[in-house]
Amino acid sequence: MEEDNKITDKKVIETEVTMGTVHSAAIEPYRVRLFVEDEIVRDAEITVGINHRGIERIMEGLPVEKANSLTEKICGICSNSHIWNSCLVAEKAIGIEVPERAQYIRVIMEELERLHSHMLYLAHGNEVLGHETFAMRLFYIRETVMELLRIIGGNRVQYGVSIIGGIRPRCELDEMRIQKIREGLNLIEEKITEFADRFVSDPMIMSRITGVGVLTQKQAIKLGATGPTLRSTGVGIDLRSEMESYAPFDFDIITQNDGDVKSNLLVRVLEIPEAIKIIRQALDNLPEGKITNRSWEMVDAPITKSYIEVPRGTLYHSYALEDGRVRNSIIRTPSIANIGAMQYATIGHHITDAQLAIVQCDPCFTCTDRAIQIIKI
Amino acid sequence: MSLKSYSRARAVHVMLVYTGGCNGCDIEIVNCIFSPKYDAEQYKVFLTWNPREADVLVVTGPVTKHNEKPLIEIYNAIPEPKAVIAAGACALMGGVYKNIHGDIPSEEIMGPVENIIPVDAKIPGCAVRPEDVLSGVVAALPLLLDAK
Amino acid sequence: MKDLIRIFLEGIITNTKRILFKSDRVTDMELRNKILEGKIVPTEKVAEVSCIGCGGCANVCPTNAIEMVELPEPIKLMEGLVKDKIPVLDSIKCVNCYYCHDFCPLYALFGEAGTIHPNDVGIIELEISKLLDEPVKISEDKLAFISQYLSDSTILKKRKE
Amino acid sequence: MTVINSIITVIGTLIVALLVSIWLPGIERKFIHARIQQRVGPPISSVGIMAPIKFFFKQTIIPNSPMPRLFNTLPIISLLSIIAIFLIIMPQLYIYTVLTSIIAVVGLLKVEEVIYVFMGSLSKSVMSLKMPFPDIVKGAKHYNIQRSFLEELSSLRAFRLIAFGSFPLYIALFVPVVMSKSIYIEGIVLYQQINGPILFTLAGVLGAIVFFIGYMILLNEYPFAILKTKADVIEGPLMEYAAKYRAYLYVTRGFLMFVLASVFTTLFLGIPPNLFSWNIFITIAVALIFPILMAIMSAFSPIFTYKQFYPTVAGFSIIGILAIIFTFI
Ligand code: SF4
Ligand code: SF4
Ligand code: SF4
Ligand code: SF4
Ligand code: SF4
Ligand code: SF4
Ligand code: SF4
Repeated sequence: MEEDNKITDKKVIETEVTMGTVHSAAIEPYRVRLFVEDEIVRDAEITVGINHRGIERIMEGLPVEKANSLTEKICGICSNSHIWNSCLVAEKAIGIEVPERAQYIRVIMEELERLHSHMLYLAHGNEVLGHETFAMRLFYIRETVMELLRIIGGNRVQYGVSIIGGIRPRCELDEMRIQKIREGLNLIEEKITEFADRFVSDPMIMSRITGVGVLTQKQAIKLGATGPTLRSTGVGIDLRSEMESYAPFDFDIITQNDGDVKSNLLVRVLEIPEAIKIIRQALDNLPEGKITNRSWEMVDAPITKSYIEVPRGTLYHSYALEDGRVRNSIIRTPSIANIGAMQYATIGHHITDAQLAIVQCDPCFTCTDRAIQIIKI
Repeated sequence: MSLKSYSRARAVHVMLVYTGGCNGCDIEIVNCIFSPKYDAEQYKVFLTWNPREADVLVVTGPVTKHNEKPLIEIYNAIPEPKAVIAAGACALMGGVYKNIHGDIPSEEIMGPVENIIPVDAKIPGCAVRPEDVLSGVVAALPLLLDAK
Repeated sequence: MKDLIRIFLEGIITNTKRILFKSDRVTDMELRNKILEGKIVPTEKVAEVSCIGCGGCANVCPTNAIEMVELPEPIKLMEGLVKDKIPVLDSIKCVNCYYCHDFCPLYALFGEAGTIHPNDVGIIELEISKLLDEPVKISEDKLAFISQYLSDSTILKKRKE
Repeated sequence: MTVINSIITVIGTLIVALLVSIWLPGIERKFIHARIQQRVGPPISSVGIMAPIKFFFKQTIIPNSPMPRLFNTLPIISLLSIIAIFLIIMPQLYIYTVLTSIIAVVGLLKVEEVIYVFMGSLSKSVMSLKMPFPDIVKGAKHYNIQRSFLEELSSLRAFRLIAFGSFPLYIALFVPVVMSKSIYIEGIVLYQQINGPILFTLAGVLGAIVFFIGYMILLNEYPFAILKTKADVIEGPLMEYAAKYRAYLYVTRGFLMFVLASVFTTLFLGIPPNLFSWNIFITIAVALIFPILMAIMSAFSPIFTYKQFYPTVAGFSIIGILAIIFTFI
């Protein structure tokens, strides 16, 4: 197979360079072993599991409401995504109808989260590139999104919006909040366009990111990549187009064709206006009515699954219900699907670029470390 | 004020160790340093990734099993005088992972941070607010100065 | 190439301005002053006016972060309901599990925003007396759920002792 | 000029140079980086002055190194070699003609570079392989393989920088030599006193540009900081230094900025550093302008890997060679 040519003979590899668990490029605890030959990476191994907190097990046996608010703590970037998806599981299992207004507000939260996640990604990418100035600018633009999230949820991270049957009443969007979101969106749109303009015409950055960390379409599919990482190779799969909650909205699926760092960055840059578009539509057509459906009875249910598209890929939650308690909880997060892609993307590059190639796949391992066996040190 | 304490107050190197929380606290702290809105450097606080350079260790997360030893090693690598700031509910209490429902003993979480290394200052929140982190770091300075 | 020159020239102008005149500075100076003066205050966690002082939140909190503090003067909310304590939340102990919010009767029974929240409780406008006058419709299993929570927490506490 | 007088001048100049140089990192950070990044930034004394003083008062630890003593002396050697460069270019020392040649400057700069190689190979930091983690397990992909510390990696890079990275700087140093046809600093200065500064010729301008790039590479500033990129080697060779040895590193860096700038004024403007001459202000001005330009460059460029590094270095080396050719026109 031609793609596999990238992985060279084991004999060539001279040394191993290990990074992590605490490292400046990673920030999060994970371990990267790079097998190098003259500073060129020939093979890579990413070890996760350092972050393992046993969330699925803590969820086991908890009443479903409590288990759901626990899922939020899986991750501080996708916190809305996790709680939303695990509420969806319960709603599907019990057959609860969610008021339309609540669905809209969930989508708004999700898209705001996408905005901040993508900007964080871009900022982190720039930081690893060594471009402190751009990283800082992106963090500043992101600050507007964080402020919006705080206005709605009362907290900048972990806002606890979704609850089974709708959203918590404190997160209701009143006129003032809607107004603020609109203003914030205008600001973000203006700033991000300006930034994107500047970014793509910088020759030094472009020379660093083009052709680095290339993932072919075939490999991406084979390695099970998901989300923007997959879309950057030209595969137009975005679960949002199939999700019921997104049915009322009109948006484009962004793809790029090269699968390198540049494509990855561009997919995120271009998804930002799409997310803004969705939020605007949602605000314009926000239906009136209740935000929580409180008339439902708890029933026992077999294992129920739910997939949603979160900023970094496809998120899967499933559990069964027994006496109102959670059983057999399983969560599969986008980052775990992308690890293969990360390892593959590093191959053939200089070590500094290899780190960039890992970062291009949006590594965030807090959610990844669940299903891994603990080894005693 | 002696030159010693004066110089210590004018340049504080902070190292961030992330021990397995949810990314929330972590990113908020990085935010304090990288977002020009908060700009930690104006309070003479500098980010470093090298324990030999650090004065203050900011720990987030509940300290998972695999992170216990690295954390201790890093703490030991910091030359005296040093201070430890635990940031976020996870670092203070083990977070929801350890203490929620209290009756599930956790084999995965070795925290809170206090159980592993001495903590000098605590910043509550989930996630911590950047302004709390900054005022926490600014308030921890006298502690640094008094040491030795 | 044309783009590049444009960006280069623009960059020179804006950045010279930035370097010489500190223009475009985005640091929050108000926040800076507050931090330097040590005036950063935590957000409100309890909406004291709307809280009915039932103590449910303190009971349900897994880390005992909530303490019910006596009010100097008890407030009579309605016939047979006097509010003499309000909760105070200790942020250092709180693990942000939202149990207190989700247990608060105003949320659990009436579906309104709960009057306690580990983060920012926000502005809560509730006519307590009106709300309490309303007949409460609540399903059996939800009641069971709430009561189970209460007892669960007591069991926990006993075990600790 | 009596001997006493000379000694006072030399020591005085040295002290003034040190005093000025400790402000340079702060100026770079506060006035350039922070303002470009639209924030307030640290007080200017923090980075260059207070940080070293603070480190001086920290507990001295034994570094993780096979040869801790040698490892800890390296920053001192590096500082001394830079002071030596500074002494060489001062007019009071021109009497020792053989020592005060360009060759000596080049040699001492090489010492500075070689020290990084040693630093890297002697450092065994906890941030690297020493990090406790059981990731070598049965069934791992590559089992018996030599494991390298991050610092070793940076020491390798330092070696490469010696081999090719500092080329531009040395080529630029030889522009004045060829022009004045003298390898002695005295000869170069004299030539410029008669014929005007070399900087104001075409070759001089090109040489100055190349010198500047060489200056950035030698100082390991972004984008040329491959030796200590945060993205992989964190701080590279400097990782294990703590307490007062780290303070020396901080001072050395500031002083190196000043010394390189005064090498520039000596060679390209014909103004050697001398405290008791008005020209000292030109030296100081150049010492300020260089870091400022460097800071602007570094604020807007990502870090280079070899892919960008080789062409940049090659390109500037060619310009340098062109400059040398132009000297004959
Ligand atoms: S280990 Fe992976 S495949 Fe297995 S249950 Fe967990 S997420 Fe699913
Ligand atoms: S992929 Fe996982 S760690 Fe990353 S942002 Fe989403 S939930 Fe968080
Ligand atoms: S793998 Fe899943 S079920 Fe097992 S301990 Fe971890 S979180 Fe719990
Ligand atoms: S092989 Fe055994 S230990 Fe591993 S996942 Fe399967 S059942 Fe668990
Ligand atoms: S305290 Fe909260 S936000 Fe911080 S790491 Fe823990 S769960 Fe995440
Ligand atoms: S959120 Fe905090 S105060 Fe409320 S119940 Fe949980 S731990 Fe207690
Ligand atoms: S549960 Fe709600 S109403 Fe009762 S004391 Fe707590 S905050 Fe007040």
